Amino acid sequence: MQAGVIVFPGSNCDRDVAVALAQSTGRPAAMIWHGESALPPLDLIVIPGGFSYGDYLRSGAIAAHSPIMREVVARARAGTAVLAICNGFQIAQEAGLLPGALLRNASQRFVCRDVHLLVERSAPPFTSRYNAGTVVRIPVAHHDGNFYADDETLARLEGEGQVVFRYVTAEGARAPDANPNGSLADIAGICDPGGRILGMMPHPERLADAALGGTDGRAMFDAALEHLS
Amino acid sequence: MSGAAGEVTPEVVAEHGLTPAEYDRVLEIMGRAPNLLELGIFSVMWSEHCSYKSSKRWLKELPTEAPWVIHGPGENAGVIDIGDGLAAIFKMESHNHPSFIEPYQGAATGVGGILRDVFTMGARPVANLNALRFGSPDHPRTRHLLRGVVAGIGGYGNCVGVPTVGGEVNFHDSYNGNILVNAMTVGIAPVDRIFTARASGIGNAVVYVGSKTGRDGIHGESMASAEFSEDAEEKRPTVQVGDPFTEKLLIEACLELMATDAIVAIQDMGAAGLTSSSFEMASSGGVGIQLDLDQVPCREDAMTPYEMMLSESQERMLLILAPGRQEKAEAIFRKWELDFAVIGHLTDTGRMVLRFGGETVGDLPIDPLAKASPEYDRPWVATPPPASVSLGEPGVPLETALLRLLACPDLASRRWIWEQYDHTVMGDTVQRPGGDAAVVRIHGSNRGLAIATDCTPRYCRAHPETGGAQAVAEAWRNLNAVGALPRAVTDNMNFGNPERPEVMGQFVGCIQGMKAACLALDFPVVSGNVSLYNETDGRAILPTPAIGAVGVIEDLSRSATVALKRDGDALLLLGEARGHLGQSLYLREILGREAGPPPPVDLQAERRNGDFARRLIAEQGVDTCHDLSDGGLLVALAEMAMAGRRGATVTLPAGPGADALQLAAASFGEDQARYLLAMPAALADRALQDAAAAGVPLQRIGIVGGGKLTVTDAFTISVDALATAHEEWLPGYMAL
Amino acid sequence: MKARVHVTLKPGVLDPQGRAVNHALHSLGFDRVGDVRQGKFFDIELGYDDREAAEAAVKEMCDRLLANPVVESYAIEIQA
Amino acid sequence: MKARVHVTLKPGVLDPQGRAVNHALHSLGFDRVGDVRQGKFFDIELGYDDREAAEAAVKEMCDRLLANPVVESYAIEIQA
Ligand SMILES: Nc1ncnc2c1ncn2[C@@H]1O[C@H](COP(=O)(O)OP(=O)(O)O)[C@@H](O)[C@H]1O
Ligand SMILES: [Mg+2]
Repeated sequence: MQAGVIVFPGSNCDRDVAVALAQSTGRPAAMIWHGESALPPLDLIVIPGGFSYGDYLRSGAIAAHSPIMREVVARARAGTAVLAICNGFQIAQEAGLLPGALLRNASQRFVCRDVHLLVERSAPPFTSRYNAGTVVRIPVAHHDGNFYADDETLARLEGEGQVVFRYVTAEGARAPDANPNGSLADIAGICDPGGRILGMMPHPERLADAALGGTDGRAMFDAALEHLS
Repeated sequence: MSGAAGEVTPEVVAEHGLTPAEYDRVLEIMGRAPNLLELGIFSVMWSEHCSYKSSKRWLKELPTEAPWVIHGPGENAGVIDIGDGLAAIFKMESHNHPSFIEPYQGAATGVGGILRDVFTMGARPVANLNALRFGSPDHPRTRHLLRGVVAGIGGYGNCVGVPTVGGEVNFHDSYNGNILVNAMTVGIAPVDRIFTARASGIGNAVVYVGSKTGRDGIHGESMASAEFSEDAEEKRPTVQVGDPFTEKLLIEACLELMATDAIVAIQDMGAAGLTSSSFEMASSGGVGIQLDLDQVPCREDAMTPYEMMLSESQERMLLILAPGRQEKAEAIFRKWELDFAVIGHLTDTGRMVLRFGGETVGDLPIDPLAKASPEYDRPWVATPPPASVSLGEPGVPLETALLRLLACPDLASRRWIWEQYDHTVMGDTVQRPGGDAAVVRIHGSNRGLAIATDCTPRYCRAHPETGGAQAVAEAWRNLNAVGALPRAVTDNMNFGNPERPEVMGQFVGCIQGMKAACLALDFPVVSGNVSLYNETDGRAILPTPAIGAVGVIEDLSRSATVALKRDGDALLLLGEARGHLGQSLYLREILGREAGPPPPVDLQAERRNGDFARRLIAEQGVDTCHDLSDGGLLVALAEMAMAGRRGATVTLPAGPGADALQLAAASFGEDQARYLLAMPAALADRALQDAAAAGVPLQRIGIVGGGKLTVTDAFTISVDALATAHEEWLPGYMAL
Repeated sequence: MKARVHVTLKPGVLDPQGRAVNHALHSLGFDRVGDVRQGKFFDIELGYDDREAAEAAVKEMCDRLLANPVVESYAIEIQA
Repeated sequence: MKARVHVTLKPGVLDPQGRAVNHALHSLGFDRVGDVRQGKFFDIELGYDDREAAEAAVKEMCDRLLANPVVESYAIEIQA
């Protein structure tokens, strides 16, 4: 599987996700500068976390207009899998790849901590290695992760099984304390109707190595390798 | 000479903070009266901040050498060899006053500044820490300052993508009018690609990169009124706004250029911006420099040479490029959407010549100005030794005391703070905040750096020499406690007005103590920073020599954390229990007194016990360790229990028939050179034997297990109840 | 020519910043404060002579960049 | 009664957001865009009948909370 990681000015999880991808796929990801106007052949496009353009204006808004994003959108529409993490999720929404918006955290504060996620959808290419209903532990680190969608969109996401992850307690219960940012319906990650574009606020690449205290995130990269090769 | 209007009168000289004697020296060096621009340059170069004129004489006493030290003080940051062809580059710096005025931006730009000191030497920053001191929690400004400082540190560090992995926070009313914000950055570079400010190569281009120059930080007081119009106040923001996004681009662009052979020398523009950076580069390289100020990228219209030379705008660097490398360098900075301008060249005149609008507007000799800055041997008086303290009755049961200590402002959990810092970005944070030292993996290896900051200001006030030694010793201990070999320190000396002999005496005492500890522990000082005049209405802060320490872990699978891990592990106390309560938190929080001498620091015992603890971890596989500091034995044990969500049963190391006060002293005494370790019984037996053979005080005091903490013959309390007390205070305080 | 553009969250979208400001004002004792909404605005200098052309350009800027149509609405004022 | 409060960075203070917006607009082809400054505004509902009392209260809110006097300035409009 060949993965590509898009690098924007201000991305800062590009290297982290490349390390996790290389660990699972055994080969280096292509690092693609935002100013490029063409993409090499890729099986997976990752839009990484960070602070593209400093999060100025709105998180993800300026990066969504980068030249490369036109190509990313075209590839995604043509079926290439896209994993959009944290700032990548914000960019994907601004670029119209995923619905909803990510507002300022309800606490108004940046939040960096491990959260527990209920896997709502176990499916290729990203979450097939989790059983639906299991709880995984993955870190978040963001200021704007408060998921919002209007009622109609929310109903569609729920109805079509597009909610992939929800914030829960370690025991799997929905609870205000388990939701780090005020997201509607405790939503932590969603996908497009086809399931090949996944956006999530938590960072699976940050717990994909036992030396860092956990490997729950690794299963997503392993699954991608299995399904996208 | 024109272009720098305004007359240099005695008032103007005074407004620039130069004494009459210093001004005489200026006249001597110049051989004529300086114009306003030149005077401004002298004033910033000879400011306390840039010249260290009050502290230099004493800083020289600190040990700075060891075989593993590559660059000690004098460079932008200290550099040590950490093996495998790599160097760790680190420094700590204060942004106290700006953070008091505007906590968010003050703290944010403090982080930005220290990051630049580190990557300017070729390192990729890998960790940030922060040592913070606030006023009393009851003071009306404390909440606002704490909220703003933490948000600012996070706002900057999170955006640049460097994990903020540790630090320390104290509250004390002596900081009500002078908070301390000390930021530390650690970076890693290949040993053969370390960059310095040493300019060389006559004719080489002087290049300005980064953000544009605005009228930031040109302070009202040090400014000649003659030169400015009515709306001077409006035009001249004294608070600088940080732009972490530009900093991130600057890091990437500089590191990309550093991988080529284009850079001869590089220097960040810190305090006193273009002035100090250009002087430092020319002076350390023994060359002259000519700057064409028309080429300086400006953010605003009609900026004067005075403003350009004195601006403290952030996110700017100065480079000397090798011949023929300009195009390559420019392409890199353009790619990262940063300004790039050739603003001058090196000369062989030994002078700094400033050109603007076709005229020479300033002409100063470099060496006399940079090297002959004033140096004062300020009068000082030693702090009188503290009276011993006689303690009455303990007053409250041990259990109540423990709960109160765990929830007191100086010991309560800092989770509310570090959760606002991205501490896991870069994918190498092995030990997150909350332990003794943060541990960051050296990327792509199984080795790590351990990093901690420490200082106990109340000890420093009671007895500066002991306090200075204790700060170094505690930092050293925190590194040992995770299994790291401590290597070197950086310091941030925060004191009051050095013109007062008592304050100067505190400074001298702390330095003496630090010196003794650094020597005894093979722990040289490789960089540092001094912040003086931290006082309001004649009342100084507690003397606060903050220590930032770095150590190396050779094998991350052989390191320790504070969390209790297995039921049945033996609990071993390493070091002697004397029950010293003078200056302890128990005395302050429970008995309501800040009194007595601080715990004595026995450097031989520190060394022996620390080496023993480290070997248990690195050689015998012990994986659970915590050093004892504020709050003593029971606080440390409670912290281990909370971290591991696991209980223990212990017997206090007090003799039989101990009275209530002796039990409190055994529980909460702050004797130094101590560690609490947990390990399986077989390892414990062996450790006890080895210790006995080596004459190291080590005793078994209990066993791990269950969900409760039991102190034999005293009390039992659930770990959850401890955790609730410990976790609730700060969020509760900040919610108000 | 100059434009001032106000961008606000649409009615119905919870405004956590506005809510936090409301709370903070109440805890400072401003108890006659009702609903608070926070928004942002942009002052944009424009090299147009024609007011309508300017307005059309700014509208396009809003649609493409300055506002997120999913959650925000905007209002444009052109100043001579 | 309602108040609208505009808070802006003082002139001369670096406005990284405004700069970023300016760049982004240029790269979208809006090349007649000059300087851009970004600010924030608050719409505050007020339980006052008296305009002057309302204005005084809002001024106090600005001084104490809404604006940071070190780097920001503010302007108040009271709407009936
Ligand atoms: N300002 C801060 N930022 C991040 N972490 C902090 C801060 N202050 C304290 N911590 C973390 O909280 C823990 C406890 O701090 P402290 O009590 O000072 O430790 P110690 O007693 O071991 O020196 C440490 O892991 C420290 O790194
Ligand atoms: Mg410790």
